[in-house]
Amino acid sequence: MDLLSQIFVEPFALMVEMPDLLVQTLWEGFVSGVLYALIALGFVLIFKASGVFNFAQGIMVVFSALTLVGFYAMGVPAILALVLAIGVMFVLAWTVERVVLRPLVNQPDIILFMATFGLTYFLIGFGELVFGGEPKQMITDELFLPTGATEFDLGGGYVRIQHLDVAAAVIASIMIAVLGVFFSKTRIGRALRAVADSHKAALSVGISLNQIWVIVWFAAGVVALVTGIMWGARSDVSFALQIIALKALPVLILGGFTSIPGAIVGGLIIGLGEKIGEFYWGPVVGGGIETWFAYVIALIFLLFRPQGLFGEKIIERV
Amino acid sequence: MTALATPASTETPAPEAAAPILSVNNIEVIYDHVILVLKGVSLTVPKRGIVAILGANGAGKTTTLKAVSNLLRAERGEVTKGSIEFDGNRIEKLSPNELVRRGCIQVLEGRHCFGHLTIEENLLTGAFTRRDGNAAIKEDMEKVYAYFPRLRERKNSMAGYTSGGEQQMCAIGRALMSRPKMILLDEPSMGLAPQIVEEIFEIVKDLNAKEGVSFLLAEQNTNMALRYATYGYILETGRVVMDGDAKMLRENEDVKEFYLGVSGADRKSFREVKSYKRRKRWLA
Amino acid sequence: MSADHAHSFAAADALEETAAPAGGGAPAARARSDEVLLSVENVSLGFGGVKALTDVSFDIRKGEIRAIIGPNGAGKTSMLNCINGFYHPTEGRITFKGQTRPKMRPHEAAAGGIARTFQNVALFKGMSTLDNIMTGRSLKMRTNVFWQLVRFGPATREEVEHRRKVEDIIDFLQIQHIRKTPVGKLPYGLQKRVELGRALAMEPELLLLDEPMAGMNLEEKEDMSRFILDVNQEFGTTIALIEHDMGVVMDLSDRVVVLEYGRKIADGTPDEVKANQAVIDAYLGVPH
Amino acid sequence: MIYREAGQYKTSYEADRAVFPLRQDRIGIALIIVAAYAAGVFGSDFLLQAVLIPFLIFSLAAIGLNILVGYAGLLSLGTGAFMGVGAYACYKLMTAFPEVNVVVWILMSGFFSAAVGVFFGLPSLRIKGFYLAVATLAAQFFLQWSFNRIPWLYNYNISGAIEAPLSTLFGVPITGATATSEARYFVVLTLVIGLTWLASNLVHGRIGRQWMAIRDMDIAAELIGIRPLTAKLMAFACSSYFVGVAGAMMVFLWYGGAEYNVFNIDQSFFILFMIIIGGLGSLIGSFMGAALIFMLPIGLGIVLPAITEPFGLTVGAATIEHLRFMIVGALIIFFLIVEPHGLARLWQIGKQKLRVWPFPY
Amino acid sequence: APASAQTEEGIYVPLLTYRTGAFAGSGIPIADGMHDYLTMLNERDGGIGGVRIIVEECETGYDTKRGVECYESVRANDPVMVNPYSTGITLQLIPRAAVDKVPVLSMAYGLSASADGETFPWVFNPPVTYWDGASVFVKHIAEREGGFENLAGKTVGLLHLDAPYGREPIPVLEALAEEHGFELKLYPVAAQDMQNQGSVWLNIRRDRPDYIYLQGWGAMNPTAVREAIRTGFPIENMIGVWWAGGDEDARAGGADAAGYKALSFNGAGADFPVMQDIITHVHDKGLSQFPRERVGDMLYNRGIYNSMLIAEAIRTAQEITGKDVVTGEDVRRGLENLNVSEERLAEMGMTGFAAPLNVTCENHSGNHQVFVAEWDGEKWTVGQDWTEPMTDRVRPLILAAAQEYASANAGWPMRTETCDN
Ligand SMILES: Nc1ncnc2c1ncn2[C@@H]1O[C@H](COP(=O)(O)OP(=O)(O)OP(=O)(O)O)[C@@H](O)[C@H]1O
Ligand SMILES: Nc1ncnc2c1ncn2[C@@H]1O[C@H](COP(=O)(O)OP(=O)(O)OP(=O)(O)O)[C@@H](O)[C@H]1O
Ligand SMILES: [Mg+2]
Ligand SMILES: [Mg+2]
Repeated sequence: MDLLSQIFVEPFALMVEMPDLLVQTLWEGFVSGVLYALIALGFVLIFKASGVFNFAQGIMVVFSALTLVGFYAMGVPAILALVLAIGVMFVLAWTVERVVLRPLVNQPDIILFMATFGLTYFLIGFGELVFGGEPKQMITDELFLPTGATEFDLGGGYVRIQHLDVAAAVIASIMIAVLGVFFSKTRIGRALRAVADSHKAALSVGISLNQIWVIVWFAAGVVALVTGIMWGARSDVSFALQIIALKALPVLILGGFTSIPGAIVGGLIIGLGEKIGEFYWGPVVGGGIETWFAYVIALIFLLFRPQGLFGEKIIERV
Repeated sequence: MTALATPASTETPAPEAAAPILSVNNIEVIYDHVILVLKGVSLTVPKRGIVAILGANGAGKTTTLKAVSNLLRAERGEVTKGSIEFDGNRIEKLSPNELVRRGCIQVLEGRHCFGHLTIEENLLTGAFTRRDGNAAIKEDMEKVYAYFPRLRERKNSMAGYTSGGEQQMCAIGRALMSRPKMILLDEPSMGLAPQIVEEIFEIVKDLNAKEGVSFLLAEQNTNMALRYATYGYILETGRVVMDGDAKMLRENEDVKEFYLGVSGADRKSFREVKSYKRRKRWLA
Repeated sequence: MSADHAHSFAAADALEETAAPAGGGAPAARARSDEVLLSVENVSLGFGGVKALTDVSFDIRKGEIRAIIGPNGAGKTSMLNCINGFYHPTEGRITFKGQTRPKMRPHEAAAGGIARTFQNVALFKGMSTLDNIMTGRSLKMRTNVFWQLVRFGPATREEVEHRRKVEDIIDFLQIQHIRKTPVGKLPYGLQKRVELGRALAMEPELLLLDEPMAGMNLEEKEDMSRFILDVNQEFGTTIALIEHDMGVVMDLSDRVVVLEYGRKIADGTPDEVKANQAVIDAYLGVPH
Repeated sequence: MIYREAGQYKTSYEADRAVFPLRQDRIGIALIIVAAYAAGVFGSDFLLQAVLIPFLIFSLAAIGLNILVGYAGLLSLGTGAFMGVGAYACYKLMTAFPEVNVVVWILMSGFFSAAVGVFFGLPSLRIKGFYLAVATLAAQFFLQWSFNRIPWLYNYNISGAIEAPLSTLFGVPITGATATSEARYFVVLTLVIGLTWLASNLVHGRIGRQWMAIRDMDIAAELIGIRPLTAKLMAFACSSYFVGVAGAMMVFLWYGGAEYNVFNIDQSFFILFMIIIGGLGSLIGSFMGAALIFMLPIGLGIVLPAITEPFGLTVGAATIEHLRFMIVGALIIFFLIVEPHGLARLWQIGKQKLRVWPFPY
Repeated sequence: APASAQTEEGIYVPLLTYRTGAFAGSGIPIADGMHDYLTMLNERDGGIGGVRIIVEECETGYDTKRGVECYESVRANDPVMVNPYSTGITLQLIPRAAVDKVPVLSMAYGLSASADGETFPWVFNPPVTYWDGASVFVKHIAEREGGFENLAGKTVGLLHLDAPYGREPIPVLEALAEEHGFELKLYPVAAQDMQNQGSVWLNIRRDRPDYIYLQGWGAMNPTAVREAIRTGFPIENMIGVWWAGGDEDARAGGADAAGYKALSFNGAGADFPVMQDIITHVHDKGLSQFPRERVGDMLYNRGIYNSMLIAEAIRTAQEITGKDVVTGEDVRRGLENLNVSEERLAEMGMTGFAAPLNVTCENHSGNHQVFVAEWDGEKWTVGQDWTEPMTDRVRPLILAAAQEYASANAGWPMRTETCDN
């Protein structure tokens, strides 16, 4: 009985009692949702374009952020450091295409997945060799990112909104919108989907895989940089940050690996669901359910739509 | 190579210039570093020519076409010997993309449409390398729809769901969208209704005559192929065993027996075929 | 229905009608009866907006070779898919051996004795020819997991016994030399042959063949025809055949159904169908 | 022509279906097994404890995962957690019934992970490919959370860890702190050989063929009469069994104890990479992959300083580590490019070359 | 493991460290501190008792599997002790220590119960255990509230890594909560959510605890400090265990983090003679990988403290046995007779850097004192308010836990080692 009340009554009572916390929870859920969407976007881009599940996205987040901070630490002005970091991401994309993807064209997905694992290892070693393993501070102020918070009263409590979070949500949304338009409305976007379907056929119609891959990995690199800045500003830039890439997995699965809108909607559902679940129902089992709760949400959705919410339909035909 | 395989270009009545658009010289292809598949194949396609490669299953027709279009690398095969020239330039090192840009496109055997793209989007990907603006592309698309009305009906369906024949049309239409100078057609008639087969060959003839597109086609439907082609090569286990004018081939006894079937009154019914194998004379 | 005099066509494409006399050697030992093995009644199938089949009815008698022809996209493959439970008709019903099972799963159809080959070769690409054909025997293999694990006694005996059957099929189809080759590397024509072998290994009562001769040259088509006839005659297997090569269809089949845009437009012996104006318009084209 | 098969005719189907039809292969395997046992007698402690025991255990886990991914084509990222189920099940059994021999419990514990595996495999009927990974990821995170949060599983130990109590086989301690590496090595080796034999029987028989059929083309498999759900669940069960036993062996015969985070997602990836590098759908590949992924870093850790030292370069441990990461990463990519189908295929091609040697093909 | 490690005569001291991976941020300063102090002894004194110390690092990446691997590789060279630097690895090594005759020094981490020398003769966790730490935390808040009696009705949160390490203080805090009538709330943070603590902090906002005890590690700590500031939790009421007291942890909060507190048992800053020696003998000779300007960081100094214990144990072992080159068994005795008095601290140039320490056969952690350091926005300020843990509460818990450990592990060997003190 007690358990039932804990599950079915108390959470809702709490929502009504403390609306400020509800609003705060929703806001936090929204912000993390947007940030999850951002990570997922990096995956989606690459998956769409090459069918590669990019294990290295997490380390790319760290690597790009470290590059940015590293250049700044070398005395380069912040904005120039940002430009240089973007340049480094381009070089990375180009190298990956040359060294990893090109020789592995037309191989099964899982092989390419494995190759990105090799890439992860390499980047960890390389990143630590160049930048050292210590955590670094994100140059938040120097990049003109707002700090501080606004508070407003609500139902006897208050809701606190971080300016950084607002900025993160805005920047992430812009990023997602721009990339979404670019990849759905342009010739490249169509080619991208073609490549994801079949490398071989794409080659045969003269789609330049090389060029597409560089573009897409570069875009994913820029997304990683933005992700790195945002998450780095919330804690710090360290190699631990690569773990957050795991956060993208349920989002991807829920939204569908190939869909940019899917990444957004999936991110929001997971972000909100996870925060609400942890906050209101987590205490039932002693908290800390966030780690698997997202997967359970995703799994339930999948049982109804095996290709995720917006994923491409699985074609079954003989 | 046997004596029958003579250099083709000299004998071929080239419609225009003598310079061939494609010439393959003595190439050897190895898969997986160990499986030798082509053992010295040479062939020539004259400008504005239609050349057919004939041969049994596994003879290496597809491999030859892929060697030209440079798609072998994606299957862990490589051209280890010989040279390939397209339009006067060596092309073994070019990427498939560059080759399409230069006007040589392949229609893969077994359709290979982009399953998750609609038919129309599939056609548009064919125009990927083109830079001449949307209007021209649109115009060509209309042309493809005119060739294959069935595609227009299904243009908003995902290609993965369409029937085998529809996919075949889509693959051919897609290649046409790149405005090629030369098309490598691999088994275009496979899985198509007889009417459509005829239509496809009419299209080939049409494009060849009106737009000067050259064709290299690998085809099992020998009858059809030799009717439309100007020249033919016969491949057996990775070697050219015979080549010659289409007309000449059509009349060759062995070709008749093994590829064409005897037409007319002497034709045997499929019911009566007995299980016997006569050695092909060119293998002797 | 008279299959005793076969009609000859010059070739698939030419469709020249000749007055060639029927060759001798018509199969006499052919088991044929009027017993209906499978009947399709008013079947319709739709996918969202697309109607793949509309109100199609026909039947297949025990022991006959039944051809299904029609233009591309007419719904032939979809028809086969309905028969073996891969698609479920939106309307109408299919009765096999007197049983109607509306939501039958494909593996149940297989267990009931329906085997098939596919238009786009659907072999198990990573496995050898032998293993591919052996999978066709899964339904017939019975030893439990324990014996499978220790691979002694009954498991070995069973495996060898089935292996013998499979070797017979391999001999029959003359693919001994590619026994151990991974099928992914085989040329298209041989793949089709292996696929036929796999279907035969199931010892089906009804064999559905979806364009078994696409992409083959004459010689190979002849081989394939012979296999099909042998299967039909020696094992008494009923066959439903989709094929675009009219020569083959007209020579081999006992009766032909013609589909167009998902509707049945003709049904009858090859002669009848060939003479049917609707069929000529829709599919055969004007005979030259 | 070193690798000559001519003259070895197979006169019966029994002989032909043998796992190693060639005499050279059979001799080779026998030699390897003899050498493996000899290593237990002559090998140093370091070799046994830090190299061979873990290598064998990971090979077993890799075989288990290979059944699922390589043979049945079902992607799983939950290997770590399933190993954990085996380990915790074994721990509970062993502490609840200490009188039963631990080897029995190790073998039994696999059934628990098999059951859990089947449960999490249920969605596989509907969900495919990378999407299926979610079900296994849910398993991974949920189980890992349980190992951490359900104190009953670790007998309410304050440390939150499970420890292997002392137990013996034929009077020789094989678990617990006093067990020598030799004793544990022999147990591990014997178990791994036995289980590999079973796995090999399984994948070479009817069930294995059904899995491969499902993997290569599930629709066609169903159309020839294979029940997808049964075959897939069977794959989950068998795979999880091997993985679970490997997990139990890892804790009881190698580590001697473990915390929940030993069974984290990194462990899952680690095993997955072994089978990809080794060769999907190949038992020998599982061993090769385990060897490469597990031993490469160890080897480099020994080799790198030896290379740098003579040049008077005193490179710090950290730098060596970074280089090691870079080299391992680069080598993985290199191997994939050389042969995407894994070391097992490379091995086959090598044999093929030997067969036709001295001719190129 | 370089085979050359034993070619010259010396005392082999392997250090299991991590300079890579998710926890490198905390691992690097500690590794450098440990390394630099021992190097300094080699450079300044030619080692200990005239014998050089052979220092070898093995990278664990804070991963238990690789830690065990490291242990195996260093064990072949007869180490005099191991420093696992991870609770997970320590737990793996505890049963093996007695068998392999390699003492385990888990300085202020590992298994709290291993402070019981009777049950764990080969394991040492000086100078304090987590349980001691938690009791100091309670003492500290009681002091701030004006006495234990004022704790009644207060709410105390434990924000911890959701792992055995993070859960360590729970038994002590629960016992004290019951005794003093405050409410204990738990806030677990899973390892993969270390940098994603949003929901935990929502819970904290809901429950409004008066104090938070932070038992985190690695990237969890800076994130917690930032989140506290973000949610407006009074930062001065958050007190970290010593592993949550790194400079980077607090610096993440910027100026707003001023007032954040953490327990410590070693001094911060470079104003100790011993630090000057390290700068002269190690940094000036280019033998350190640690940035010169960061010498004095809390965790770097803690590494030094750890190495001081190593060195003192070896020195004590040499004294007891009269040998120069000592073995693992000797060093075990050295550890058991460790007595770092005020005079000895002065000799070592560590006056004020650490409190005196006395390890005994029964008590392997030594009940050293701890103080509460405070971040002033730039650096840790160190008062001299050394506090005794509540030994009377903690000790019985430790003994009980040790008993339980031994009984859970059937066949746990009884102590056979003799006691020297
Ligand atoms: N990827 C590959 N790896 C190894 N061998 C291959 C590969 N692709 C084709 N082969 C082999 O090369 C030979 C020639 O194959 P190819 O596909 O070129 O024949 P084809 O003449 O096109 O036959 P079909 O008429 O059946 O299409 C065959 O024996 C085939 O087994
Ligand atoms: N799963 C599906 N979803 C949507 N449309 C489908 C599906 N299956 C078949 N169709 C449509 O139904 C129609 C009939 O297809 P079917 O494959 O049966 O044709 P077919 O007669 O076999 O043609 P072909 O001779 O070209 O193989 C086609 O237009 C196809 O696009
Ligand atoms: Mg071909
Ligand atoms: Mg069809």
